[in-house]
Amino acid sequence: MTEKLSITRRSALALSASAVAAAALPSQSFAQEAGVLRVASPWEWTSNEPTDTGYIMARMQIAETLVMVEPDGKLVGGIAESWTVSDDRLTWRFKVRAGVVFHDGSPVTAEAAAASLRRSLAGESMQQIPVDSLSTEGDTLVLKTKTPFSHLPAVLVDYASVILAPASWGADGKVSRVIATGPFRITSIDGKTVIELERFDRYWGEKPKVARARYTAIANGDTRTNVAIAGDQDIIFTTVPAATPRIDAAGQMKVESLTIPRVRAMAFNSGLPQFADVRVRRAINMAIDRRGIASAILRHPGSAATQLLPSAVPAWHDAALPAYPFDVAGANALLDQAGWVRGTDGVRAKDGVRLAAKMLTIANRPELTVMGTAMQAQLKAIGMELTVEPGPSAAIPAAIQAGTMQMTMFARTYVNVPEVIATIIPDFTRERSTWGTLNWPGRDRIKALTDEYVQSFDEARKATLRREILKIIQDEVPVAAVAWFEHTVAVNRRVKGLVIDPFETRYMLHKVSLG
Amino acid sequence: MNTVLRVIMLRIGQALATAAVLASLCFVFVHALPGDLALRVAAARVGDERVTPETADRIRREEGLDRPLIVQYGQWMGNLAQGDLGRSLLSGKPVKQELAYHASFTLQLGLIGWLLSYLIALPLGIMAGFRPGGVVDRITDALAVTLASLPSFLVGIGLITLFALTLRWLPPAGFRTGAHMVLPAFTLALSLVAFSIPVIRNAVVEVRSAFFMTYARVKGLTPAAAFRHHGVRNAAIPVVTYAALQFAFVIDGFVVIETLFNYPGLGELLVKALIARDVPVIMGAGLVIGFAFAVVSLLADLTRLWLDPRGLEEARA
Amino acid sequence: MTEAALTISHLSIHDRSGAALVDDVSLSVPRGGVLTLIGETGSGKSLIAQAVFGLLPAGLSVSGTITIGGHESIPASEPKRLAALWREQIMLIPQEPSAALDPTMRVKRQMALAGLQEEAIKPALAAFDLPGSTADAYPFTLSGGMAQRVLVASALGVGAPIIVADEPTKGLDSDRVTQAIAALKRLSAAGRSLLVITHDRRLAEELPGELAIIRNGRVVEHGPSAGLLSAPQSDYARTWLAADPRHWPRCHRCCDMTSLALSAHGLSFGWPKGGMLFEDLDLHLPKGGVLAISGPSGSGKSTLGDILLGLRRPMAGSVEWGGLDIVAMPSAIPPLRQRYQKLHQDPITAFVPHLTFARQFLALEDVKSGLSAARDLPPLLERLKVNHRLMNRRPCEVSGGEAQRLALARILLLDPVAIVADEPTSRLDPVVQRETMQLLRATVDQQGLGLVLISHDQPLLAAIADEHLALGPRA
Amino acid sequence: MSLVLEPVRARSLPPSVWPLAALAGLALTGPFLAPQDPNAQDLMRVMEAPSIAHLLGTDHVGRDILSRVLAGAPHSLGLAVLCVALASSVGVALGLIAANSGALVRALIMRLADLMLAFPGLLLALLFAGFLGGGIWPMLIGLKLALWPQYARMAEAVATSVLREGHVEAARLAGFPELTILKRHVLPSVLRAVMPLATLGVGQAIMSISALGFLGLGLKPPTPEWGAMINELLPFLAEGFVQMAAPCLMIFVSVLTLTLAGQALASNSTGRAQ
Repeated sequence: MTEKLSITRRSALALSASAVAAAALPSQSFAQEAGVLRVASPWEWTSNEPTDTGYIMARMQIAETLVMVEPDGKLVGGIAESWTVSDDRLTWRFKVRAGVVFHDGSPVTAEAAAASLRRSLAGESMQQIPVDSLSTEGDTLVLKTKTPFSHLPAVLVDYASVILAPASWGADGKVSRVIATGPFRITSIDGKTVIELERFDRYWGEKPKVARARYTAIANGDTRTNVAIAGDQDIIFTTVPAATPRIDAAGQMKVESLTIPRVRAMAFNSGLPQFADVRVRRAINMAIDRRGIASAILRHPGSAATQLLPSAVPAWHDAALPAYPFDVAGANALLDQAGWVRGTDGVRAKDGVRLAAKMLTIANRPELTVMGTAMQAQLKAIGMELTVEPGPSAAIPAAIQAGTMQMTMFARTYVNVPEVIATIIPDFTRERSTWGTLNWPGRDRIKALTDEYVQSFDEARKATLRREILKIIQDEVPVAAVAWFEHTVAVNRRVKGLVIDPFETRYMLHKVSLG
Repeated sequence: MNTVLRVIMLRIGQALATAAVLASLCFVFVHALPGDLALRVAAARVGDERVTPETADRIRREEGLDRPLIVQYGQWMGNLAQGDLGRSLLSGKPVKQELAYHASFTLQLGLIGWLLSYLIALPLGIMAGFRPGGVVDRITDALAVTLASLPSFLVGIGLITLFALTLRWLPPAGFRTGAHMVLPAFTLALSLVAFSIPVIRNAVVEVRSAFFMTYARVKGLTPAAAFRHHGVRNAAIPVVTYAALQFAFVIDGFVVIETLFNYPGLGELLVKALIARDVPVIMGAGLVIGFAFAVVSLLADLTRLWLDPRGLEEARA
Repeated sequence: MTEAALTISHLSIHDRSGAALVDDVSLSVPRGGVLTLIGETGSGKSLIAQAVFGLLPAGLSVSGTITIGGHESIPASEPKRLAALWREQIMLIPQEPSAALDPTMRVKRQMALAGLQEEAIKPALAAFDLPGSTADAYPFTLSGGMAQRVLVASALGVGAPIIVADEPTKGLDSDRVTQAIAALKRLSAAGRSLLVITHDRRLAEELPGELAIIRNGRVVEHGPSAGLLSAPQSDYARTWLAADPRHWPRCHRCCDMTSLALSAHGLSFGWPKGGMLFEDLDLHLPKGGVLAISGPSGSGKSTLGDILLGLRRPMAGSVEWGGLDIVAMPSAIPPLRQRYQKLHQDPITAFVPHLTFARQFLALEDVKSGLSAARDLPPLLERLKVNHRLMNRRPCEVSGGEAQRLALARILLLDPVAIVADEPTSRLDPVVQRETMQLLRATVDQQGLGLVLISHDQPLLAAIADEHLALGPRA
Repeated sequence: MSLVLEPVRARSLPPSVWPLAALAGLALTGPFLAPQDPNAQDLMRVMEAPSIAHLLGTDHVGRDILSRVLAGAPHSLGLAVLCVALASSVGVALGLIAANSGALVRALIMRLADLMLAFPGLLLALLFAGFLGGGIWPMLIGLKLALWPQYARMAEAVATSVLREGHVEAARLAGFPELTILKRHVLPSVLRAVMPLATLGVGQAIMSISALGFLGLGLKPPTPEWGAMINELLPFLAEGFVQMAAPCLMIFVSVLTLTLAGQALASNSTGRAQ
C-alpha cells in the first residue's frame, strides 16, 4: 500500500511547484498512460472483506468464484472445473480446476477453496443455501444440503463466495491482503479510491491483453460525467443517463448502454389502509406515465417497465403478460369504485384515511428522486398526495424495522446471482422484506410456488412456476416496476473489445485491448 | 522566553482538553441521531441492496455495539489514554491510519490552496493598500466581492468546465499528480482570496496611515525603507492572525471541493463516516480536527508574539 | 535680531468649504532661539506646525511660503520639497509621542534608524534621565513622558538645527511637565532653534524667547515672552491669562461641619497584586463645601471617589451617607442612590451616544419620582447658561464645555446631596475651564451640596477648594 | 422598544440598503410572483429553451424555471435570514449574559463558544442537516449551532466595553434598572456591531444552504431551492445553459447584495463610532 502517512512542508511545496508547472504546460501528460487500462465506477474499496467489497474483486477480475456466469447467462466453471449433483439431489461435488494458483504462487487446493467458502457461508447472502456439510475429497469439494436446492451453482456465483488464499486472513480473522486467483493482481491500494492492478501471468484461463489496469472509484455522478467528457478514463461504469448526450458530444468517450435486470421499483406497505386494497395499488400503477418518465428523465424510452423484469432475462420475462396502461381516467374510476372520495384539498380519503404517503428513496441514486418528483406530480391527478424523501439507503430497512415505512422506491438487481429466484424468495415471500413486499397477504401463495421451484430440477415445471409467480406479482402489484435499468458505460475511443456483462459480475476486462 | 513556554504548555493542555470534549460531543451526537446505528454501519459495509436486519445483528455482535453506551464510551476513552483510536467500523482499519491518510490529502490540498491564495492575495492586497481608491484597489475590491459572492461549487464547476472540459488543459478530477491538484487548489484559493484581499489591503492602509510611518519619514527614511522597516511587521500582525484563522478553517476539509474533484480528504471521510455512522472515525476526526484547530491557533499566537511584543506583555499578565 | 532659522510667511490654510483655519500668519524662529505658539484647542496652531513639515491632512488648501535655514523659500503647497529637508534641517517632536514610535520595534533600533550611532544611543538617553534599559524596551512599556524624552533625545542626536515641538506637555502631570520643560531647554542650550506649540501657559512662561498667541488662525499678539506675559496688549490675551487658576479670586468660606453630606473613616484600599493605595483615611464633606483630592497618577484618587460613591468596596473602613454606613449596610444604597452623583472626566461619555439629550433627560422621569423635565429643566438650563437648542442634539454634536454643563444639569435634576467630580475640566480650554469651575462652585453654594473635586491640578484646587486631601505617590 | 430600533433606521441609510430591501421583497413575494406552479411538471416539454410560455425555459421534468427561481427565494433567502436571526439572537443573548455575569458564568459561556468554534463546522452542519432526514429544522439547528459563537464573542466584547463607559455608570448612579441599561445603553451598540456581521452572515448562509442543496443534502424535493436546482440541472449543462444560469445568478446577486450591504453597514458603523 502506498499510503502517505505524513507530508512534509517541502513535499507540499514541491507539489505546488509541480502543480504550477503542470498548469503551464497544456499537455496531455495527465491523460493516457500507455498500457494502463483505466476503469472507473462509483463504488469505493471500503474494506478487504469479500462480503463488503467482493463485487469489486469479482468485477475487476481480481478474485473468482467456483462457478462463473457468461454474459449470455450460461453458468461455466470458475475455480471449479465442473460439478455434479447426486441422485438424491442433496450432495454436490465441485472438482477444483487443476493448475490454478493464487496470486502468491500457492496452489489452489480443494482444502484452500473449502476454507475460503466456509467463511463465505457464514455471510447473510449465502445463508439461503440449506448447507448440511462441506468437506473435501482429494481435488473435489463436497457440499451436502439438507433439502434439494436446485440453483446452488448459481448461488455460488455470488461475489461473497470468491475464493481467497488462506494467507489472506490475518490473526484477527479479517482479510489483511487480498490473495486471489483472478487474471489481475493487486499491486497497490491507494486509500479507498484507487487500486493498481497488473496482469497475473500464471492465470489459468485467457490472459488479459493489457499488462496493467487501474481502478478508480468516483462516487459523485457529476464528477464521473466530467471525467467522461474529458476522456480521463478508459471505461466508466454507471454514468448519469442524462449526461449521455454531453459525453458523446465531447467525442472522447462513447456511452454504450444495455438493459439489465435491475429494476427501479416502488413498493407499498400493503398493510396500511390506503394500500391494503389492490384496486388502489393498481390505480397508482395506472396513473404513472412510465414512458414519459423513461424518455424525459432516463432518456431511454425503452426502459419503461411493462412488468417486473426486462426481456434481458428471457426466463423471467413473460411477453404474454398484459401491461398496465397509462390511464388516468381509468385509475380515477378504480379509486371511485374503491370508495376513495376527493376532499376539498383535492386529496382522496376513505374512512378518515387520506390517500397520502411518504415515499422513501435512496439519495445516492439521484434519478430516483427525480422520478419520485415526477410521480408526485402525476399522482396528484388521481387525488393522491405523495411526499418524496430521499435518504441514505439504510433509511429504508430502518423504516421497515421501525414500522414507519409507507412507500419506497429503490433500484434492485434481480441477478445478484444468475437465477432470479434467489432474489424473488427474500423479496416476495416474507412478511417484511427490505426490497420487496411488506405485510402483503399474497406472499404465502408466492412462497408455495418458490418452495416447489427451489426443490424442482424439472425445467418445464419451473417455467410454469415462473409464469405463475410473475402473474401474481403483476396482478396484485405489491411491488410495481417503474423503469428497467439501462446499464450505461462510457468507453474511450482507444478501448477495443469491451463486452458488457448484464449480470454485472465481471467487467470482462481480459478481452479489452488498448488501441 | 519562560512566558512563551508557559503559554505553549497551557495552550497544549487546553487543546487536548478541547479535543477530548469535542470527541465526546461527537459520541453523544452520533448516538443521539435517530435510526439503528448497526443498520447504518451494515448498509455502508455490504452495500445498499444486501443489507438485512440479520447483517445488522451480526455487525452489532461483532463490533460490540450492543454493549451499554457508557461501556463503549469508557472503552474508547481507555484506549485513547493508550494512544489507540480504535478501528473503523466500516473498513476495519485502524482509525489512526484512516485519519492520517485522509488528513494528509486535506493538508496537502489545504496547504497548497492556502499558499496559492496568499500568493494571489498578498501582491493584490498590498498594491491595493498602497493606493486606496486607485484603479488596482477598485479592481481587487470588485474581484474580492465577486469571489465572496460565488459559492465554491460554482467556482469549481466554472473552472472544471473551462480548463478541464473545454480547453482540456487539466484533468477534471483525481488526486495523484500535480496536475490533478491545480483545479481544486485554485477553487480553494479563490474562495480564500475573497476574504484575505480586504484583510491585507486594510492592514496595509492602516499601517501606512499610522503616524509612526510618517514619523519614520520625518526621521529621514525613504518611503520604501519606512515600509520595509516599520510597515511590513505591523501590517503582518492582522494578516497573520487572519491567515491562521483561514488555515484552521481549511483543516476540517471542504466537502464540496472534495466531492467535485473526487479528492480523498477529511471532509469526504467525515461525510462517509457520518452516513455509515462510523463512530470511531467520527470521534477520531473530532479529536484530531479539534486538536489541529488548537495547534494552528497556537502557532498563530506564537507568530503574533514574535511579531508583536505587546502580546507577550498580555500573556505575562 | 539674528538671522531667522525658520520663516513662515503669509501662511493661510483653508478647508474644503473655504473657511480659513489659518489666516495669513507670518512668523519666524530666530537662529538658536525659541518661538512659542500658544492658543486654545482648534486655534490652528498645530496646523501651522504641520504646514511647516508639509504634513497637512488631505483636503486642505494651503498658500504661503516656508523658508528653512539658508535654503530658498518653498511654497507651503509643495510638501515634497519640504520633505527633502526632514532630518537634515528640521525635526519634529510630535504631539503623541507614543504614536510616533513603532510599537513592535525596540527603542534602540528605532533610534538607530533615525541615524544615531549605536554607541551614541545610551549616552543620548542618559542625557535625558532615561535609564540604559530604555534602549532595549518596546515603546508600549514607556510612559508618555519617557516616550517623549526618547524622541527629544533622537532629535538632539540627528543634528537637525531646527526642532519643532508640538504640544510637548500634553497629558503630562506637573512633575513630568517640569521634566519636559527641562528637556526643551537642553535642546535650546545645545544651540537648536525651537518652535514650540502648546496650550500650556506654564510652558510659555518658563521657555525663554518669543511668544505668539494664536486665536482663530490669526496671530493675536506677538513679542518677547516675558513682556507679553506681564503686560498683554490685546483683550484676548488678558482674558486668557486671567483664566489661570492662580489668578482666580480665592473663595474660601467656613462651612457648617455639623451638616455632613458625606464622611468616611479609616478607609483602606489596595490592589490584590500591588501595595496599598491608602490606609486609614478619614474625610468629611460638609454640605456647601468643596473637598479637593489630589495626587499623582495612580495614587488612587479615582478609586477613592468610587468608594465614596458606593461603586467600589474599600478593604476596610466606613463610608457614611447622611449617617448610614453604606459599607456595612449595602442595602442602604438603593434608596439614596440618586443623591450621590458623579461628574465624569469626559462629560460626553456620560450620555448615551446615539440618543438626543432631550430623550435622555426625559428618561430621568422614569427613575426620579416627582420630576418633570418640562417644568424643571428650562430654569436649570438657563441658570447653567445652556442653550435649549442643544437638547435636540446628540452627544457627539456639542463642545466639551457644553457637554460638561449638560452633564451637570443632568445630575442636578436628580437633586444630589454630594457630587464627586473626577477631573471635570482637565480636557477643557483655560477660559472654558474657568467658567465651568465657577459654575460648579456657585452651584455648590446655592444648592448647599457637597462636592468632592478630584484633580492633579494644584493651582486649580487651591483656587476652588475649601479643604485639600493629598494622596501620596504609590508606594 | 422604539429605542432599540433606532440604529436600524439610522438617519443616513447607505445606498446599498435599497437592493437589500428589494431582496427582502423578493423573499416575501417571490412565490406569488411566480407565473406558474413551480412544481407543475410537463414531461413532454423538458429542457426547453426560453420561450414566451417559459421565459427562462424548463427543467429536466418540464417545470418552469422562472417560477422555480422566484418560488425558491423564500427558501434560499428566507431560510438564510432565519438561520442568521436565530444564530445571532442566541449569540447576542449569550454574549450579553456573559458580559453581565460573574467570572465563572462568563468563562463558561466563552469557553463553550471557543469549543463550538473549534468544532468542525462541517461535521456540525452535516450532523444536523441532511442525514437527520432532511427538513428545515435540523438544518437550521445545525447552522445555528455552527454560527452562534462568533455573535456571542462580538456581543460579549462590545457589551463589556460599553459597560465600562461613563454613561452606563451614570445611568446606574441615576438608579435605572439593569434591564433598562442593557436595553438602552448596551444593546444598540451591540446590534450596531453585529448587524454587518449578520448581513454578511446571511450571504454566507445562502451559500451554505445552496452548497447543501448542491450536495443533495438540503431541502426535500420538489422544494425549489437554488442550490438544489443547480444540482438537478448540472447533468444538462450543455442543453440548458440559461436554466442553469438562472439559479446561479440568483445566488450570486443575493450574496453580492448582502456582502455590499454588510460592508457598507460596517464602514457606516465604524465611521460613526469615531
